[in-house]
Amino acid sequence: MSAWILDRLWLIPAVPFAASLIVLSLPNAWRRRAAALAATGQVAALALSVVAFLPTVQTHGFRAAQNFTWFTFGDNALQLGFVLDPLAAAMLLMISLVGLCIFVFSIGYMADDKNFVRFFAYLSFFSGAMLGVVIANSLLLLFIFWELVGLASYLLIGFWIERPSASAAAKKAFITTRIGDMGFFLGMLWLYNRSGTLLFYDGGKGCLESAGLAMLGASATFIALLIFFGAVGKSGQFPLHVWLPDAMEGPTPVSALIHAATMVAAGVFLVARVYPLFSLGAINGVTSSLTVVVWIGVTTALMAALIAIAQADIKRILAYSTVSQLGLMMVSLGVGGVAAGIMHLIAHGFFKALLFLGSGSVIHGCHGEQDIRKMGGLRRFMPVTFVTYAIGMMALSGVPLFFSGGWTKEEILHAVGHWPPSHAPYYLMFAGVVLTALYMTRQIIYVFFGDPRASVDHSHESPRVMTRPLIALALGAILLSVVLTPAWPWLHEYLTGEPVHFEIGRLIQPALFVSLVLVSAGIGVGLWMYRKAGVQAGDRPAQIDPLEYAQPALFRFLANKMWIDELYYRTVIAFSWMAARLSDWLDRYFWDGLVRGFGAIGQVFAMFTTGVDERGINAGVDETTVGARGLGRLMSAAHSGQIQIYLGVVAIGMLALLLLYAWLV
Amino acid sequence: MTPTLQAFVLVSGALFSIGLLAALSRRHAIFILIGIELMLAAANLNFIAFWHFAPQPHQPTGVMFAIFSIAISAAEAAIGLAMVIAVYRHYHTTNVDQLDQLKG
Amino acid sequence: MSNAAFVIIAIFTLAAALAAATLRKLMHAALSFAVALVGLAALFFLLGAEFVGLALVFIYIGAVAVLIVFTILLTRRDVGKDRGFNWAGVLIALAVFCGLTWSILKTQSLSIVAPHIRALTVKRIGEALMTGYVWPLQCVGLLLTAALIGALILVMEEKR
Amino acid sequence: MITAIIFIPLLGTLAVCTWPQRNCRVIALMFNVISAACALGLWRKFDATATGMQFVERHAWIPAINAEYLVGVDGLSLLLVLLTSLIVPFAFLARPVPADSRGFYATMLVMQSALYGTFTAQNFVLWFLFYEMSLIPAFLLIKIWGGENRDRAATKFFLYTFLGSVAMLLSFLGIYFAKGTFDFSALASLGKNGLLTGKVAWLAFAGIFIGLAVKVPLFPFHTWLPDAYQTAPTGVSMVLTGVLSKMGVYGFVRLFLPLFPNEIRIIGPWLLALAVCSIVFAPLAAWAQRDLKRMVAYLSINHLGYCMLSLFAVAASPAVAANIDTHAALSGVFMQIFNHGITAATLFYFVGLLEQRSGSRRSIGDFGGLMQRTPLLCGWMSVAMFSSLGLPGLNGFIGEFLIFKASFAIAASFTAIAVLGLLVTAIVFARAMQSLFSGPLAENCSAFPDLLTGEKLVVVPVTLLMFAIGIAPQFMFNIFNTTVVQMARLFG
Repeated sequence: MSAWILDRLWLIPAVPFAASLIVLSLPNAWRRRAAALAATGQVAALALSVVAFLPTVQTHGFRAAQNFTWFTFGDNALQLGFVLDPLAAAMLLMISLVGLCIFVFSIGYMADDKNFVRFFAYLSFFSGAMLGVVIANSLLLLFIFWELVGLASYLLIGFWIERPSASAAAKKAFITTRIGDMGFFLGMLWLYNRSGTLLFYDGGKGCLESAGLAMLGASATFIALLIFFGAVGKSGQFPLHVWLPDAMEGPTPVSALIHAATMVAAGVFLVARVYPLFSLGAINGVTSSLTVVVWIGVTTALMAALIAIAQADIKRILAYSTVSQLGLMMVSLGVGGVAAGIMHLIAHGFFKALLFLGSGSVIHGCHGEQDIRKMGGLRRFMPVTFVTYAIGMMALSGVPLFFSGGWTKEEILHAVGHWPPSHAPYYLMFAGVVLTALYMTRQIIYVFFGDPRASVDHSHESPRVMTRPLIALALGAILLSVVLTPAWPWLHEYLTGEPVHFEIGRLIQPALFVSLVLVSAGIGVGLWMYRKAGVQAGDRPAQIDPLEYAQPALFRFLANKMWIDELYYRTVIAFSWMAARLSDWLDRYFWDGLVRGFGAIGQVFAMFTTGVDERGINAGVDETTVGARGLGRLMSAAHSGQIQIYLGVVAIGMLALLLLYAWLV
Repeated sequence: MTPTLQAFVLVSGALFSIGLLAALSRRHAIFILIGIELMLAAANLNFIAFWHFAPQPHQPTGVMFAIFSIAISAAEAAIGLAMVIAVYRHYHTTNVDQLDQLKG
Repeated sequence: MSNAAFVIIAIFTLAAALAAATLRKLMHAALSFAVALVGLAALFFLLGAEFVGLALVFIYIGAVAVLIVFTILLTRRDVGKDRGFNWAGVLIALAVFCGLTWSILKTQSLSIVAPHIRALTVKRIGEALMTGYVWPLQCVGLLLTAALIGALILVMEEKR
Repeated sequence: MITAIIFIPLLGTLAVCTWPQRNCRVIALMFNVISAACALGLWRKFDATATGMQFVERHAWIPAINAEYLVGVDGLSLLLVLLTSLIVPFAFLARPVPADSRGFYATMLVMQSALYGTFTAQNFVLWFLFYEMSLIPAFLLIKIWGGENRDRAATKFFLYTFLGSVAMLLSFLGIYFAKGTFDFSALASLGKNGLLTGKVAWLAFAGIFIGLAVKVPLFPFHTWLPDAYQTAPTGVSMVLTGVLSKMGVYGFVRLFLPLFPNEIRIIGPWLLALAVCSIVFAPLAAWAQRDLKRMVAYLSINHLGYCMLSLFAVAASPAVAANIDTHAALSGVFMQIFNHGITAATLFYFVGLLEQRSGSRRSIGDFGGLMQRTPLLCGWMSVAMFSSLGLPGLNGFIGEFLIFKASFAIAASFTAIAVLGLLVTAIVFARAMQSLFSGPLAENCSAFPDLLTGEKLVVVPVTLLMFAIGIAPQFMFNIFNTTVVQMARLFG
């Protein structure tokens, strides 16, 4: 069994791709068949992932690569390949499992959409590409799938194509991530030129193995940073995070699958995959590239968490929360906690998908309303959604012991606390944890507690096809805490391939208590601040947020996303647009003007002979032709129709050649 | 004392320039034809002169060229003069200044 | 071949050519053109290309010049009008003349004296024409025929 | 065999001229298919492992100046012959059909014949003959069947390319007088030790460079192109961008680089700068266009700029270039010219379809929300757009990857700037897709028919080819790998 899958790793992405192709060619009316086919593809991918997972569990530090030649150019072969190792297997499992839940949820959520079939085709396509990213054994193959993932994201964000805002968001996402991808592209080329191969693992010759790494030398830092730039774009890290909140224009299942659980995590995965490049030449686990990763992560995590506090759109809050969590994962990778980062990635995949699907269920129940200030009291109408949402919220906030997020967050804090260069990230992460708990509390109070407000008239619980995936994901979020607990460090060992010794001291050391205190502080402050949210309190009107009431300037700053979009619009975008106009202008007037200038020289000569002709002896005969001799026309003046002028020009040309010859000899 | 090749080429150049003068500055179509014939004649003179001065002229190439050139220029003259007549019939002029139908 | 003969013939030819190019009356110019060709033929004789010289006399003076005269007569009504020079053309011609003369004088390799050559008999020319140059000869024949027919068609009166 | 390929379209011209007006498209297509079949036969018999020219036909032509009728193909020539066979019939199927279509098809066939000749001739005189022979039909096609401003655009096109050709011809005459041969392979082997010296070398260099740079076109000799492509009828634009512009790149590979290695080495950075300017400024200008055809035209400049970048990089610093980089550069360029040929032609085809549906309007603002009305048209058109912006999995990526790989290894700083071109191209297409396909359905588009069956028959095979090259490109590389290895030795 395990040998069978190792030779056929390509099947894992190929199955959803094939499903996507077939679904795309189905007529629009075959809704159920399309959904069934897409879901079958996903189930098959899940089954294959499970099969692929087994051998990695049996052997410690298992790694199998299957390489093949894509093409030969000249007499050089370009090799691609697939790899199966614990990192890939764990990601495969997470993606196909979460993906399946979301597929099922979409059947209910998109039931009324007229482009239902196309939606599933895109979704399958995405799934295939994402699975491909995970098992690629070549940076080039990873890049290929990476771009396809970006394409799927573009198509799905702009899925409601008749909405101008959706297509604008799709364009923004595509271009912003492509900015990052250009860095990735250059990094990849650089790596290829230095190491001569793009295969990660190739029996000791791959670029992540010692022989390949040895060839990199000092350029490794730059290569790593360029590749990290790609991850920054895809994972919505500062300063390329601006596309991710806008991407919420897509249908909610898309947000759950792509912009929460899987694609945005690809950046984190990428850094983890090429981690040897980052840590090459590390002193005490610190390299300059990793330091950059840490600080970008810290900035992103804090900034996004702050912005999330002041958002009103239920999905945008989750989007900024995603950005913030991805920042946290980056920090973790940067300080050396690769396993912790990946564990958080997997846990985050479950609970963030859960939260997004929950928000989808809420939106579905409120007939498309997304403004949390207009909801309220939904726990009575949508009990299942409420319970699962609360589980997701607690997992995200990092409530310890029973929720997956608690353990992974604690692990990350533990790793950050031991970072040699500085303790600043450690304390800044404290603020991040508090803020996360705070904005999630705010959201849940606004949505589920208090009295029903504007849009909650005919709210109802969603159909079972939507609630079942919620329950499944909620169970996942809880059950995962079993494998994530440091008391049983199996997953940690599995991911790193090294035995981890559990010390009981871990459980009683400050970090755990600190995180417990922080989470309770966050939730407590939230409960206190927003206890009267959405209702009138004192002289504060109901629709004004308590924070807005207390700190209007700060709130406006945060609600407008720190004006980063506006800043980009006024600087980068305005500048590029100006450059575009300038290029066009130069082309039309400057370069073309030069050409016309050369034309004019010919014209002047023609005018000269004409002038001599006319003013010379017999102006009388020529007057008839003067009128017709269009002086203003660009080149046509040379075409006077007068053979003698033609002859004269030939003679002058001859003379010029003669002079040239004389000059040369 | 015999003339050098240079002298012949100089004469040929002068003849060519005179032909050019006729072709460029006179307005009557027949003058243009005469000018062109003169230029061709200058070229023929060159062929012959270079043939004559070339070392060991085994093949009479220059002469052959001149013969063909004369034949072709005769054909050209016939056609040219026929065109002059045809144009004269049509436009009642042989003044090339007035013949600018091809003006761009 | 003596210098004196060459100088006399050259001056004679060039003067006649100049007259052909500048004389006001077209008929005079045509006659001067014929005279210039006679001079040219003499130059060919001087160069030992008697056959070509004779051909020139026959073809040009016997045919082309006569054709020109006929054409002048046929387009008689138009000849009387006053026509001037195009001075731009004169300038260009002068410039070309200067350029040619200068570059010829500058080229050292032209100052050579003729080697002794074998006389070029008509027999040799005939042999060459019928062997190595038979294809061009045929082509020229075809060309002349075509020119003949073309000229005829061009000058034929259009039937109304 | 090659002679047959060259002359069948000319026979087609005769046939089209004599047949009645109604059937001329069918007749023209028939001759196209015959010559394409011959080209495919050529491909089948082509020995991919043999070095040097194959199917050589050599006849004396003008012995006095060493001009022979010498045709033959190697991988590069075969690739371009195949491209021509593909694009020209495709262009015949483009709409709208001009009024006097008999003359149109006849002229197109002459152009096709000239293109085959250009890509197979191995002697300069013959090559130049065909090169010029393609210019005049192109001029006529723009001048007679073009749209708005056609006189101006045609004159500009003609003067530009013609002056370039004159410069090139003069340079070649200079080379001939110095070396006494017009044969490509002979010249190439002479070039290694410096063909000419001193001023003459630079004059010849400049002449040939300008002649080819105008054809490609390379910044700043490109201003004829937007006008010409914009004005020309769709089918002509397709051939112009798909095949004619390849003549320039072909000339660079075949003539320029082998002949002037020393000169290129000296002014290499300047040439690279020109290529980078092509790559960066052209898509920026495309971004500012509203006319779709003009937009695609500017992107053509950008795509061929990539070819120039890697060619100049390899030629400018052969000492730095490793063997693998030279191979990557040449393979990348070959892939890129083929891919750009089919992709840009397809894009023009689609613009033509839009133009036909909207009554010859093609400003970007004239359309909107097409996805709701014509999903198939939009879907297939986006495939072409994505291919053009270099999305992996489609054909455009492979050439660009190899080109950038090689250029980055040799001229890293130039290439780093050139990457901006990739980015701006993406912006241009994203913007176009946004305003054409999405948003509310524009009123004047509400009656557009979706892809018709005849159109599908054109679009689907070409798109499948794009996918095939994008996913399993080995069959393309097989055509020219040996040629690449052989050419790389010239640079080594």
